[in-house]
Amino acid sequence: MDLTDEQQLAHLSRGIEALVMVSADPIPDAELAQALGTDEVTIRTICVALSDSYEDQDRGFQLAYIAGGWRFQSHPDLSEVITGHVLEGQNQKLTPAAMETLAIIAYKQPISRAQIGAIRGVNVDGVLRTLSQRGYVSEIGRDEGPGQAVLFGTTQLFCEKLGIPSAKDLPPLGDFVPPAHVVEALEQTLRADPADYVASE
Amino acid sequence: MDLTDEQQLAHLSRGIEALVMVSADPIPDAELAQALGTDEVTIRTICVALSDSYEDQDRGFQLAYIAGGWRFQSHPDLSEVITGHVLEGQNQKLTPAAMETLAIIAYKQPISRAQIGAIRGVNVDGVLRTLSQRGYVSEIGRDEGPGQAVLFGTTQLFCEKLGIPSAKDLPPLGDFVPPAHVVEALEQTLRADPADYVASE
Amino acid sequence: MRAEAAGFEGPFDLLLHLILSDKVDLYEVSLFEIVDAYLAEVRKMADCDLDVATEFLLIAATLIELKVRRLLPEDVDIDLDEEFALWEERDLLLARLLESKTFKDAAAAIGRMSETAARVRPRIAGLDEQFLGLAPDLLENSTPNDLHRAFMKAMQPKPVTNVGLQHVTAVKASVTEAIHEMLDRLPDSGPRTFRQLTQHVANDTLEVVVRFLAVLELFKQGVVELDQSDRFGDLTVEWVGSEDDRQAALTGVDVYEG
Repeated sequence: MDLTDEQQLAHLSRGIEALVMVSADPIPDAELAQALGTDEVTIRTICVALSDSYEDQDRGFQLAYIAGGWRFQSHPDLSEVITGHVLEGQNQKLTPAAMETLAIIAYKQPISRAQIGAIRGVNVDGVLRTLSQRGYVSEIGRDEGPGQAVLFGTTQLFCEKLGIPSAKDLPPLGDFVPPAHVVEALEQTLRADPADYVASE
Repeated sequence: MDLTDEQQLAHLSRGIEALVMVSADPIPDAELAQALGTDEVTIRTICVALSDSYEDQDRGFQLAYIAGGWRFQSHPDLSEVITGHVLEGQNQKLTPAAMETLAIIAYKQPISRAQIGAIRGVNVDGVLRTLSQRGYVSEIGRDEGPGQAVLFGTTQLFCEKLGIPSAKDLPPLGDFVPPAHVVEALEQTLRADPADYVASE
Repeated sequence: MRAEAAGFEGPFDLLLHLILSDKVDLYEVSLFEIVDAYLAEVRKMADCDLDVATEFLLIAATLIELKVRRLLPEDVDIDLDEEFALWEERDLLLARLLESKTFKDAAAAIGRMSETAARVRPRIAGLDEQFLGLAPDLLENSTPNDLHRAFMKAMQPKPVTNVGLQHVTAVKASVTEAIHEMLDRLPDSGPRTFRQLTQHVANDTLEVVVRFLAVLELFKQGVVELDQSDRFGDLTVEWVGSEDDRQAALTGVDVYEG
């Protein structure tokens, strides 16, 4: 590809905007650099420039470096608008999709993002983020397999909210046999020996 | 607060940007209007202006009206950057049978299982189960008739997957009615009158 | 299901494929080849689901009828009613094929739209954490049993409720049969009470209802007279039509209920 410096810069800017926009969590310089085939210094320079451009244009959002990565967030000026909106949405409940995802994690923990996705049949990034932001689930380990996937489980807060001592005290599943696609999803993505898996419980 | 029109407009623009940025799902005009104390027409006008400004500035993201609300999304230009990076959801392709059933439901909703079956010429139980598991269709009511048949319709997720505001924004079904030569071919093949047949050979 | 394995999810799918298969020039397609190819496919489905096979056979029957009609020399006397009935079935088949083709193309368009839409990703990050404390507890009033229910729901295909549909369909089919039964019995039997006509199925309410609907249908066609002397008394059914009416009533029954 023969691009002028300007074109190359525009391409990187747009790439950063797109990647940060769709990411559920802050993205580190290194990750952006890798995704866009450039170096971290360039990324940082462009991110700062982008951040300034939003501020100059008086946008309602910011590009901020938080918790080791870049993310879009609402402008602090507008916290009142957001607060008002959040408070208004009173009888908020977990969506059925979030509830089902939480249930899968509660009963099948430890479980990876990919496994949950395979069982639910959809991308669960957004829901997982909501659940972990709320403190209902958290990372409880890493898969031993090559991918070292993050494994999720429910938290103490989750148990408190439901009024049970531990996740083991959820109503038993009895002799329920999960359907084939679930078994497949659980086996397919988890590399760890099932024997270890049982033993570690 | 006494604000000039311009200040008011800027305030609304920023408010919309902030609210859409922190919303996990597409956010409807009405919700934005309520949160910002204005009307839906104003919201819509500003959103379109914002959306245009991002396009003019060649941003890597878009403000789009999808599935009944406004959302930020990555620019289609950058699909390669994104797909290389973001974890793909487990979105296996639908079979042709499922796609056609989905099309029938999308255009004929609300529609009962029996009506779908009558159009497809076969029992559609299995396909309907797949489609509702995927979250593309759901029960949206009951027939008033004696059987009180379950009526199916498409979901928000369906609109999201197609990138359209609502099922009403599908291309008109008339666009797909077979052209004259196909109708003629079908007609001719099934012609029963021996006189016609002999004549046409 | 074998039919699905072969790539044809329905009888219209298969017929459309055979007629519109781009291997042949549209205007060169002959009905004879289509019928033969269709029958060959149906034969392959020997051990497939009975419901599916029935649907395919229905279409095959219509095709054979059309083929037979073409084979007949022009000057053979054919009952006009039969002729009309055949045309009607052919038109119905044509309409179904066009409908099938329309949705097939609509499905392709929807598929392309979803491919385009898949080129973008939505923002899913949601609320900045400073606002999370404000939002009400999402698990408020949830119980362990709710979790259990959600889990079972996540694991199991949505229970497919099937209220009434099966029996509605069954009634449709049986009314047709009941009309045939009435036409077999009534013309030669003289006036009969409805009770007599339904004696053999008296313990099955649904079957009685179906026969009642059949009688009403014949009454609508004007080929039977109904008489009820007392309120809640016996209903008398009398054939008042001709032999031609009998034929017409038979062929007038629409098999497809399109």
